[in-house]
Amino acid sequence: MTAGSPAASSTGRLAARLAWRLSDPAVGVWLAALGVTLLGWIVVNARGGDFLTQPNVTIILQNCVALGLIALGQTMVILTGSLDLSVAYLVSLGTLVAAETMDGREGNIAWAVLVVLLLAGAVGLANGLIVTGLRVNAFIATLGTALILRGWIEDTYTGPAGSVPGTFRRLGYDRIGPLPVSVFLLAAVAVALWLICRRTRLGHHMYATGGDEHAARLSGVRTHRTVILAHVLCSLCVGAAALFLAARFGTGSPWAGTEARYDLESIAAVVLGGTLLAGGRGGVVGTLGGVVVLAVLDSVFNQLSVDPFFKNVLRGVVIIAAVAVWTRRRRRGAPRRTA
Amino acid sequence: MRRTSVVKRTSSVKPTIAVKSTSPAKRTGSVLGAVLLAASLLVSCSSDAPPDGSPSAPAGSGAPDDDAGREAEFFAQEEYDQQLSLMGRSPEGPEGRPWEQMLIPEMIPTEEYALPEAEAADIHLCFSNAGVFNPWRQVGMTTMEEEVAQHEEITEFTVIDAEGQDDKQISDIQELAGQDCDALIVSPNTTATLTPAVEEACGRVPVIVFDRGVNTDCPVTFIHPIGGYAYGAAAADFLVDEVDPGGKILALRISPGVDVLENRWSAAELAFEESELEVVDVEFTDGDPATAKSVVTDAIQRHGGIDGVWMDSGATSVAAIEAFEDAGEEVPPITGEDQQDFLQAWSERDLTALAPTYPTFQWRTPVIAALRVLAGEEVPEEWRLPQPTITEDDLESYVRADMPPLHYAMCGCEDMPGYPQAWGG
Amino acid sequence: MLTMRDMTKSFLGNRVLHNVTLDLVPGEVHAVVGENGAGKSTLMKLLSGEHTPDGGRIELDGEVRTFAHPAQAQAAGIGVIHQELALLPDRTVAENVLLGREPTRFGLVDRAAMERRTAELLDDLGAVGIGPGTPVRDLSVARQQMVEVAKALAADVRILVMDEPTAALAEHEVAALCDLVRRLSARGLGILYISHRLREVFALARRITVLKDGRAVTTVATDDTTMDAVVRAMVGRELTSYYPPRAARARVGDPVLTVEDAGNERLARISLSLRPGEILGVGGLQGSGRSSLARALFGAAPFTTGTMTVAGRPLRPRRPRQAIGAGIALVSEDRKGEGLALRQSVRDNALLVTRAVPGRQRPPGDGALAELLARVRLAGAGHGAGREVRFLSGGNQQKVVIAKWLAARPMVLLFDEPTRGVDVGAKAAIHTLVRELAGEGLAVLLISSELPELIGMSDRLLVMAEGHLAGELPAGASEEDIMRLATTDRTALARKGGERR
Amino acid sequence: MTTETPTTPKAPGRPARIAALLGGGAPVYALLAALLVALAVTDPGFYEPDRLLAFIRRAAPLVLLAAGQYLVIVCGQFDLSVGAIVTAGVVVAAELYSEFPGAHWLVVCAVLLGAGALVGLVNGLITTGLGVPSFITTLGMMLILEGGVFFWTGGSPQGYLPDDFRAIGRDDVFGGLPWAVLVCAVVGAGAVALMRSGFGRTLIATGDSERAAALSGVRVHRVRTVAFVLSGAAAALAAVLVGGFSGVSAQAGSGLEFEAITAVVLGGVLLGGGRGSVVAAMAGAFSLTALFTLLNLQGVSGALESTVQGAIVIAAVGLGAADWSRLRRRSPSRGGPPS
Repeated sequence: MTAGSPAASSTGRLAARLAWRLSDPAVGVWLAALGVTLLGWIVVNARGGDFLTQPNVTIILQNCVALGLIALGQTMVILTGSLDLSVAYLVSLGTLVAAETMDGREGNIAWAVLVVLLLAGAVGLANGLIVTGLRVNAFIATLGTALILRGWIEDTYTGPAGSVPGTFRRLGYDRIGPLPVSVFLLAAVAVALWLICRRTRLGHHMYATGGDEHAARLSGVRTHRTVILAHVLCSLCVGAAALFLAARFGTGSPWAGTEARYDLESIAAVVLGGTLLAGGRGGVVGTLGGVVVLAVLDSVFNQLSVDPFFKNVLRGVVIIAAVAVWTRRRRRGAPRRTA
Repeated sequence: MRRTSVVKRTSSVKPTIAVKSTSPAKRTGSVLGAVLLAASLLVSCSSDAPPDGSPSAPAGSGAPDDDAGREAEFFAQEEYDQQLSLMGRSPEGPEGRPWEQMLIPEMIPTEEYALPEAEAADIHLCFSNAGVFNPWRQVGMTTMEEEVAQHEEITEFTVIDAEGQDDKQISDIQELAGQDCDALIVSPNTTATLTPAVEEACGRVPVIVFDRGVNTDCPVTFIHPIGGYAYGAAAADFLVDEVDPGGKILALRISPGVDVLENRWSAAELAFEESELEVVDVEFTDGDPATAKSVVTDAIQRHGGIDGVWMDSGATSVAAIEAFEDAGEEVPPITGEDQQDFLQAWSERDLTALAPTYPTFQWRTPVIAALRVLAGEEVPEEWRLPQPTITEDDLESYVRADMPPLHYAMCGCEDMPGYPQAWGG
Repeated sequence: MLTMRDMTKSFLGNRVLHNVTLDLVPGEVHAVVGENGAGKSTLMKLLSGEHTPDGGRIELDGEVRTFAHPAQAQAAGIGVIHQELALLPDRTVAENVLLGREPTRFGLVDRAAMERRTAELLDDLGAVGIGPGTPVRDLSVARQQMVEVAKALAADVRILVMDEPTAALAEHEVAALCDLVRRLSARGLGILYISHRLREVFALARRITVLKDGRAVTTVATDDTTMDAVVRAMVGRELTSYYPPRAARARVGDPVLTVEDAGNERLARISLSLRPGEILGVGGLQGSGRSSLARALFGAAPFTTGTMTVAGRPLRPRRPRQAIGAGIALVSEDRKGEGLALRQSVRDNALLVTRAVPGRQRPPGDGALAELLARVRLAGAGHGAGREVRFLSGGNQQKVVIAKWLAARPMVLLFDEPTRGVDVGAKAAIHTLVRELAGEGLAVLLISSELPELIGMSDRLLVMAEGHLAGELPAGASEEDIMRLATTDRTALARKGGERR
Repeated sequence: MTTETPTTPKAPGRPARIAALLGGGAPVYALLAALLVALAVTDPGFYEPDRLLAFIRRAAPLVLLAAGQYLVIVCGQFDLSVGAIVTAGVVVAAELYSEFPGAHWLVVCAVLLGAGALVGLVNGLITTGLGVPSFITTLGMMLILEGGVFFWTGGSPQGYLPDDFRAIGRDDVFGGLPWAVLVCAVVGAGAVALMRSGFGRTLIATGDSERAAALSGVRVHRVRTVAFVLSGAAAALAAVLVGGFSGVSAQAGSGLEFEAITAVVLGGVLLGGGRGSVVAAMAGAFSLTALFTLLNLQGVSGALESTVQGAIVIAAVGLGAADWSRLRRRSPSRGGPPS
């Protein structure tokens, strides 16, 4: 998957800086996405199919949105050195609350959006407080909230509920040229988060906290506050994903999140994008790349009608392999070409 | 307007129309009434909960993937009555080929979809599958593939598997609609959520829906067995007959909130209420045998014995039987499903048991229907398949020692060339 | 402007500060001196809000303040330069310097401003050639130190705490820093200057407070005291009588360890030999390669060139396991990080090596273990080896580390700062023990940044600079000799031959 | 010269002692006791020997998984693949019997254990050798196993499990003592012995401080890999019990990985390694099973069960976490300066 061109870092600062940039997985994963697309195009066309048709491109993009939004949120918490396993149930709950609040009426849309985001924010806040305040390991803390949400859902809902008015459904189905409108939602969120990560204090503090909480704290960073905010951001993204899915389903679905395994899939996408699971390194761009890779792979699998069980095998291999490659890069610090 | 039957979301409104859908005329009348009522409901509580004519879910599936999108409390008298009446009817169609039979069909013309001579021998069939996430669907999928193999006029058969994800299946349907399919078969993962996608596809290609329905009448035909009420009632009535009055009944359910399973239970609940039997426990097993076995063991201990076991599906029935054996108890009358392990346990131990089915042979029908549509032959607007129940009398004809434990006997596949290897026999 | 009154602090039942009182006036440089483990750093951590005191109070301009979080202390105008650098290696210099106080424009971080401000701060320090955009991991320790200083100054502080700021700096850098300190105090900053380099202290400070065993022994005006008086106050006894007597018998026998012209990316042209029964001291500034030498001999950061023999047989260990197998032991300078598994019991730590390297030596039974612990003079070795080591004092922890190695019966003992962060009593105990071990014929290599210790313990001295051996000194060499060699500059070393890196 | 120095009190002192105790997982024993009492109250018959044994039999698989998971967690890693191993184990066993109907149950069990160990070995090698975070490695392995086994069997197990194989999970050795209980006891004893042995101690030390262990000559990679192997084998054994207890099922192990981790953490074992006892971990497993049984007897709606579970887990772990984080805050910062 990689071909090494060893140590360029020896030749002076400039070269080192260059290597620093090139060895950035965020670059690699996009190259990988490009490669996969190319590969898919070749294979599919070889089989007499046509890969890069407008509808197909639209579908690939469409499939990026839900996972993309959630993975972006997950990126925020992972960067900060935390984790969120509750996203799957939160997204399900989100779709239900959205659909029930809208209840088929145009007038309720704004209100529903607000309610969903508030709910998501609250859950994120709870996660953050449990992790920082009670000092429960993020893994267990969010697993716990996941269980709690699950109970809430199963106790309250018995199958899809509520209905989404046509105007809002357009978010799920309309497209401009080959671009689904929902992709613009994803793009907007991505840009916002990118700005937060790179251009705000919160962002700097997230990287610092994830990189070395002790050092960050000594430098006067409010590490707890940072972690909490990261969790809130994450949950807000999940809320956005829930709204999108509600628009797509036209109703709320209690298993929208779990059947798609968004909890583990999102983490997979994040690390695929080269973000360090331990935190402190990585970012939005890489995660998007990871999501695109997964989406394109899925599309190729579809075209070649790969056995669904075998798909899982391939997914597993891809994830492990990718992370192994990032780790090697990080150890070597030398630029690599990924195909 | 097939799909406008009443969905009660607010208990204030009760369905007022009792239907004895015998003659088409009466039925249309009733349907008309239903429409009006639905309309009136739309005012009081706008809900696009799906039709209750809507089909059932794969039996034995623990995963909450099965759904027709409605509240559990919901119980539709009309649909209930109709299903029970249908159980008694003898279907039209060729003897011994239940997958081609139909109940109270309302045939519709399909000339508009007929293929020109040139293409008639070169058919591209497409299928958007909800997934193969449980044995029932795997048996079904195999059956459909074998059915396709029997028709050489089908030159291409494209299947896309949604892996139980609504979002993915929506895209899948869009993708297939974009390809050059002659007909599109859809087995929806969720009724409510897939409606828009199916409607979109209807415009491009003749669509055939089976197993679960969608909240639109745009598909050419909708294929499904009689339904969940009939299933649940059959099992309950059996216990009412077999268990002495005052007997303690344990009800084992897969998981809450799966509409079809809710239907089965609500029908059973009704039957038990009218009987002298006492339902001492209603437990959820997540379709996991280990859980089921534990639950049953606990129940036996707590109530000092159980006199009858009602199940909303077959996945855990053998575990339940074993629980009684391991507790050194006589196995009471029990209901299961047409999975081989249960049937074999039943015949070996010669239990008092019953196996209502949600037949997997329905996976053959969509292919047949598609070919008819593309040939311009008429098909029923709603293709109701018979829903046999296995009793002591015909048990032996379904027991197949050579088949895998999780194989569904009601696959109607014994006569197919690939049998039994293709099904793992 | 600042008064710390009766500051008291204990960790897990260990009292490390006893009612320490200290005050500071604007424009003053107030030195806090004391041996390692005297409680200097803890005192500062209370002031910086890293820890909260168990007793006592902090008054700023007469009003009582409590700092629950470093941010609060910084907001109150207290800047700290930490001994162990609190920098994020992956982030750029600018991001580190302004962490927690990034300049923003329209709510967004203004990177240009960041880099500008950082550049200013660095110029102000006379620290040339540090690009604000460089990732910190690319900088040398000395430069990272400078970044740390800049970071502390980034907030407009009124009180600046400098905890061993010159530990890692070369002479000319130290000079620059001293100028800076004077300039800052001239601006009216109050500076708490922590160091054990008395020369700097006397050059800079107006007043000196001496800490010993967590107590403030005395506070005197620099002009009214002498170095010797301060040293006496620090160690509580005359220097000469402080270190155990050297072994009488002359060292004999062939070297148990020899290194010929060895090197790696941190070391160059290392040649030395170590005999049974001798204590070979290694001096030099922090970052001069002392620790790298120990780690290389131990195979933790192996030599990549040159030859090495252990007990006559050629062996250049590539893994600690190899070195241990050959009878080499390393008492690391980072006791908590590298020496001990803090949550494990004394027993488990003491047996770790023998369990991990079965070939070497069978794990001792309870009886033997008890003897061993008594042997290293583990305080309270009597009551059970079941205690988790994190609950022990620094001194006792260090003794456990030594016990761990003695259990494996090594031939060569490498001590890297064995008495850092150790209280005086334990320190003396360790010195005596080391001497004993040498007396029994073990070969000892002793690394220390405490010149008195180095001089007092060593039979022979090597001094390192810039990764080279700058020279060898006989027993009884003076601090000046050592510092001179230690600050040999690059060109001189180059003349000695061998370019580095 | 063995003077007691002022900074060294005789003993750690009460708070420290208590902290240590908490570390030892005192909360879990309290929790377990409380649950058992509650069980006695709700169902007086619960303590009849045969029912108690039945309860232990029921808990046995989770206990085995917890023991295995403990080994991995205590050396600072995760194993998310155990649930998949259980599912795969049951399905593969059935598949083996359909291929070789006459096979002796011991052979089949041996094959399963071998396979489980092999999976663990792969997990270990990828994690230690390639430096892929174990969370990702085992997540990928989970996908691979789930996909692979069903791809192989064409979606569902093809064979039956004969009675002699099922005896271990189902029947009694003699006089009402179930095999499962025996196995559970043996494995428990084995685990305790292992953790008392030199290997066990080095394992914990590795989890506590990898650097210290490595510098003391511990083969860190090897030790961790062994932990993964044992965890895999334990999971396979659990598969034998589950398959025996309830027969062929396509979802025998779903969700067990999280239950196992939860159990271990309930036992006061520190995620990240270095602290906790295997007994406490297994007690955690019993508590979890007791909790399920209790909720069952209480007739808590199946829906709300998970909510209760989540709340209890967070609370219990929060309690246990109270002490170590205080220390963690002061522990030396990760990124020290290169010397």
